[in-house]
Amino acid sequence: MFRHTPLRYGTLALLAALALFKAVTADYFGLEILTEILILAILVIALDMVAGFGGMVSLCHGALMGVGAFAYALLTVKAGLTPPLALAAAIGITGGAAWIIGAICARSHGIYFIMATLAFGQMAYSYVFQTPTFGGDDGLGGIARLDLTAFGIDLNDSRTFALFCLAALAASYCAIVGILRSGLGRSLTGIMHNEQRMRALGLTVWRVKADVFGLSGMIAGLAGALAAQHMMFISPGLLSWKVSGEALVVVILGGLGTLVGPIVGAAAFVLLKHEVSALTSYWHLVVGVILIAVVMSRANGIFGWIETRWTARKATRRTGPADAPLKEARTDA
Amino acid sequence: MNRKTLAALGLAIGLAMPAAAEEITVGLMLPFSGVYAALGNDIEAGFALGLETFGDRTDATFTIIREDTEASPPVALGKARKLIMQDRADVLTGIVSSAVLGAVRDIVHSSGVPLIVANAGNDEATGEACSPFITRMSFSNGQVNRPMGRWMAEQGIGKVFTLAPDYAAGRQMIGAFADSFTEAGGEIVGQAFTPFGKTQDFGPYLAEARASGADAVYVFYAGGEAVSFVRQYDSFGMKDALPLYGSGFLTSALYVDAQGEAAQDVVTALHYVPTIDNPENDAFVAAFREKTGRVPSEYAVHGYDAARALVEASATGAADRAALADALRQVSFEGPRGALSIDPATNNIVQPIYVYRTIAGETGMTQEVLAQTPAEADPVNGCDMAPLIN
Amino acid sequence: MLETRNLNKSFGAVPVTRDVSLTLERGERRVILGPNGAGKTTLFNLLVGELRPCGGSVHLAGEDVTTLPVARRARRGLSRSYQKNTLFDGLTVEENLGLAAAVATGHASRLGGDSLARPEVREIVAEVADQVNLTAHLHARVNEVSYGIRRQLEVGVALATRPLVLLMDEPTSGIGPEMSKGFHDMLKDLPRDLTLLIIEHDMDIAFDVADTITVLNYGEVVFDGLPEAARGSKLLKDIYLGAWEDA
Amino acid sequence: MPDPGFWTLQALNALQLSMLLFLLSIGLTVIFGLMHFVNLAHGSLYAVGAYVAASAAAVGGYWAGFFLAPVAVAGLGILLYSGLIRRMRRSGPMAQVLVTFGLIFALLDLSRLIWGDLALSIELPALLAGRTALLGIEYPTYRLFIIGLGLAIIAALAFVLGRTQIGAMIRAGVDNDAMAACLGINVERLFFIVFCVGCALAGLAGAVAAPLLSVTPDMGLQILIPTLIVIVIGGLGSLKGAVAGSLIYGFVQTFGAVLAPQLASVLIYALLAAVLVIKPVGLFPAKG
Repeated sequence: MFRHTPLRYGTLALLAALALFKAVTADYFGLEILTEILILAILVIALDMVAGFGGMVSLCHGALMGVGAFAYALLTVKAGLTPPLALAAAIGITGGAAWIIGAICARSHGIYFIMATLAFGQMAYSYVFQTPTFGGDDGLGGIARLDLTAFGIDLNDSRTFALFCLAALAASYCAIVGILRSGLGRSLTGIMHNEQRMRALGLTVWRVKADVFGLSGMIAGLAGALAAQHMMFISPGLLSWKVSGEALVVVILGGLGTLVGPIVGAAAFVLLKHEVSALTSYWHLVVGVILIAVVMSRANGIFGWIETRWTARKATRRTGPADAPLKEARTDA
Repeated sequence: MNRKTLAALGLAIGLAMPAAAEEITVGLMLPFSGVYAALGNDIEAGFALGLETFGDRTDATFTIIREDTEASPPVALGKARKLIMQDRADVLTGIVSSAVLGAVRDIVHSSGVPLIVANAGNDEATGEACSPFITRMSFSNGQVNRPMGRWMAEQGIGKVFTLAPDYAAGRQMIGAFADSFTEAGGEIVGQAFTPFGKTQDFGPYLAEARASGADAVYVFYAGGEAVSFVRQYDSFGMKDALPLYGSGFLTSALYVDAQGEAAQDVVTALHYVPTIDNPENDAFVAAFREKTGRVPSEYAVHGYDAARALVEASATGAADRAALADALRQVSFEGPRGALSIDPATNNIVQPIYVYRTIAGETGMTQEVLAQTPAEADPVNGCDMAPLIN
Repeated sequence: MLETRNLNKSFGAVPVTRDVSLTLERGERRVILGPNGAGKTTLFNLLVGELRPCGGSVHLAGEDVTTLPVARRARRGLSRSYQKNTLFDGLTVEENLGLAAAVATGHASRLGGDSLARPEVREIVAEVADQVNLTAHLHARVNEVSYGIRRQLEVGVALATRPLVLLMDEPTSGIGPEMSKGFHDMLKDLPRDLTLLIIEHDMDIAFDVADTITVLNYGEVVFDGLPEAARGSKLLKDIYLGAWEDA
Repeated sequence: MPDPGFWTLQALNALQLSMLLFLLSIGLTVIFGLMHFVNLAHGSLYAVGAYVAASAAAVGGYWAGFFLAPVAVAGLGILLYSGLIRRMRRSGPMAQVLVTFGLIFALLDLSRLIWGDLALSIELPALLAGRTALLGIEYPTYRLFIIGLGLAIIAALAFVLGRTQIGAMIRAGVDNDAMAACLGINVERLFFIVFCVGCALAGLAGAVAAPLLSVTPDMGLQILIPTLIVIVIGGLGSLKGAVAGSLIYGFVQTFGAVLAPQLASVLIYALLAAVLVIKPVGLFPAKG
């Protein structure tokens, strides 16, 4: 089960403070990047919920996000639904699709699970790409953002929209912590540790997997609907396996099964990509080398590394006298 | 920040400034990584050469901000917003992929920043989704393929099988050809659309084309797919029985070296080939060769002419977004492709189309121009264009 | 309570279970004896549904469960422990028991609240911990406790589902004789209405705990009867003790 | 409907595609069987093979590329193995997958830096150019060469795996590497050899594909997913699985394109999903 440690609380507080600070002070492009990070963060914590706590390493979460984005876009642009209704429907549709994928893939494990989810993701991608009503390769534009003017909130302002995404991330995070701490979440952890035993205890394992996968899909759908509103444009590229692969990289780069780590990973990944691609068109090379270096360090991602260091320091504090850098670290948290 | 205020702000600053020694910020949006990187590089080289060649015709100076759009519409849209909102670009240019053009269309239109399209050819951009701020200096999908339908029918070709990648551009290119070909009395005996970006082996489709009973095959492919397609078509020995025609991107100067002998005798139509015989083109080809060591492709000429259009527009004294947009719509000149002008009804370029045969030359493959079809404006395609202001 | 009729299973051409028919009454404690490779664990796997029989049927509380999957049989009251520890290693002893109790009480797949905090779950955990002498170790992580404690927990997890029938696969395997004695007492103290089917290697425990004895050899039931009868049986000596002494 | 020649032609096309995929998937699947990790960079190695072949062919003709590419890619494999993979042996499969994911990025841009963004190609030698009459149709000789090469390598691998000592070691290692180590097999050396041979085959596949397709920076990414589909449908770790998976992919893709063009791109994924639902570990996995 997921546990909050002082370090995790501290990091969350720090991240929230940074995000708020940026949301208030950043210029236009800074806000765009912040929003991109926040939406990616929602997707990757949804992925961490299934991969890090249920062992379901999914390679279709990008596609699920795409389903959410397309559902929102089609329902508002083509079906003329009001944005709040479309948002709810998009989350529901994505959750339903994810539940079905989870139910079908529940029997597969390891690389087979990865490939099975990939297959469904690619099926969705090919279908959307080929279907003219979905805009095909050209995508769909003219997507409206949620209208919250009744509450005095104008989401067409990028600062407000960034704050809205921050709130959505916070809500998603709380929802995931809630799910992981529920009976369902407990059983999921049990399945990850020992699926055979959970079954022998009388648990309908596939149902639990499908339910959690569906819930994760709902959050991915939310990320998709937000992405559609952020760009006000969507294209099938959103569903491609590369997006799913990147999401997985971000989760592992940040720290699988830490929930806080993937958020750190999302920030690191987006910033790195933007900074490097501004300098060179060979940014893949730089990102690739950094990824290899992080993994070679044998830590559980960036946050896993921090946690290991932190625990080691706490251990030294217990045995020896506290030194100066430790105090600094304590004030950080 | 509110976009309208921003646009108004830009306008106000533009009006307040004196006409001389203008500084114009240009956002150059091209793919420098991803599948279209080679195209992006060629357009950039052409654009740089264009500014260098014609830059002294205007007093204005140009600051270029280069952004990598990859082949990804969301990335490109993000970059376009940055250029417009943060860098306050006066004019945007570039755009290789039609999907990218579709993605940035709304923001360009609503913010009133002129965009000179230097490649993307989707018909809607100068059709139902046209905008007074979007001027296309490259081509439209229909424009390049339409004349070929008539020309092939005139050559006495009766039955044609078509092939193209299954995405919007592929369908538009083939659609335009098929319409004009059938109108001129030809018959389309079969069509196949191959999964875009996923098809590497065209064998199955080639067998289908052969079995269709056609007299000729008409295709649209570009980039790596074009290389594979032409080589595989040749390897099956189909050229003797079933001559290969197509949209000229198939045997673009950029790829014809990789196709080699396999491209021999393929007849295609395009708005530019390096062997067009006119003084502007001779000068352009010589200058481009000197700079890059390569023969310029149609992509390079898009960049070159986009730069020239920008220079000509600013030479009229236009320096702010609205004035530049207006001036760009009235650009016309004799370039490497012949006489160019902008159709005021759609903002699409009006240019001649060249039917050419790829043949072996002294230093690799070269192009023999067979016919030059007269320049004609595209149908309006539902474009409801705002009239010119001045 | 638990009954099999002519159960058959073979892996490829090798028959591992041959025409096994057993009947356990409610509250009966039966021990299965047999040399290595006699098909004891296979029989367990057939009973709980981890393997499908090639022929024959399994009945639980009068109902044919032959085609039911593992989880549904478990929910009908059939629970098992494994010869090789099959626990949730990264979790605490309490969480291990709690997961099982949560399944039994129907809180395992609900959103809304921690299943382990439910009073009925906590009650079962406390009760089972007491039954298997783990109350002192509740907050220890499984991978930090001794092997003997893990063996106790192995049975505890199976018990925490509140089964009607409990199958135990060599519960004392791998632990020393002195601990084995304590284990033996623990088994004897289990509620009398719980039906037990135990695979056991230790003859002393077997004869002490068992109401009835079944001896398997080459997948076949070669003896079925009271411990006293088994003790004196020449057949058992030949097959089982012979093999025992050989090994 | 078209004449029988049409179907012969399509069957040969399918077979040719299958053989190309086989060359790639056999290395990947045996590496997985032995070392339990999926080398996602396998496709990138194939692209490097194609580029090396194109460069070598430009200087020394087709055969120079054909023989040099496997050697060069095996060399790259040695570098990767000793520099990265071996050090990751104890970090678990996920970490290894990630390292190879990073390698995809790095190799993609490295090949762009070295060879540029433009598509390259290879001219065929006279021996393999042109067409051969076969079963009543004319078929490109080079494609027949690919089919022949693929069949030859299947036969060679079947012999090595089934009849030689090293093959027995590999099978033992795939079955249970701990057990193999107990039997006195030097598992580390076995991994190294298999990894290098897998890389060499990927390089060979690149060299063979180069004249057929165009050599572009993203060709490695394009082939990766089909290769993964092949090994997962076939079942990981077995020669039989790789052969079956390749054939299924080749035939479904080819005949799907002809018979159900609208479904062509969805078909293979649907098949993969169906296989995994019915047999969650593929058709012929190495382990029961």
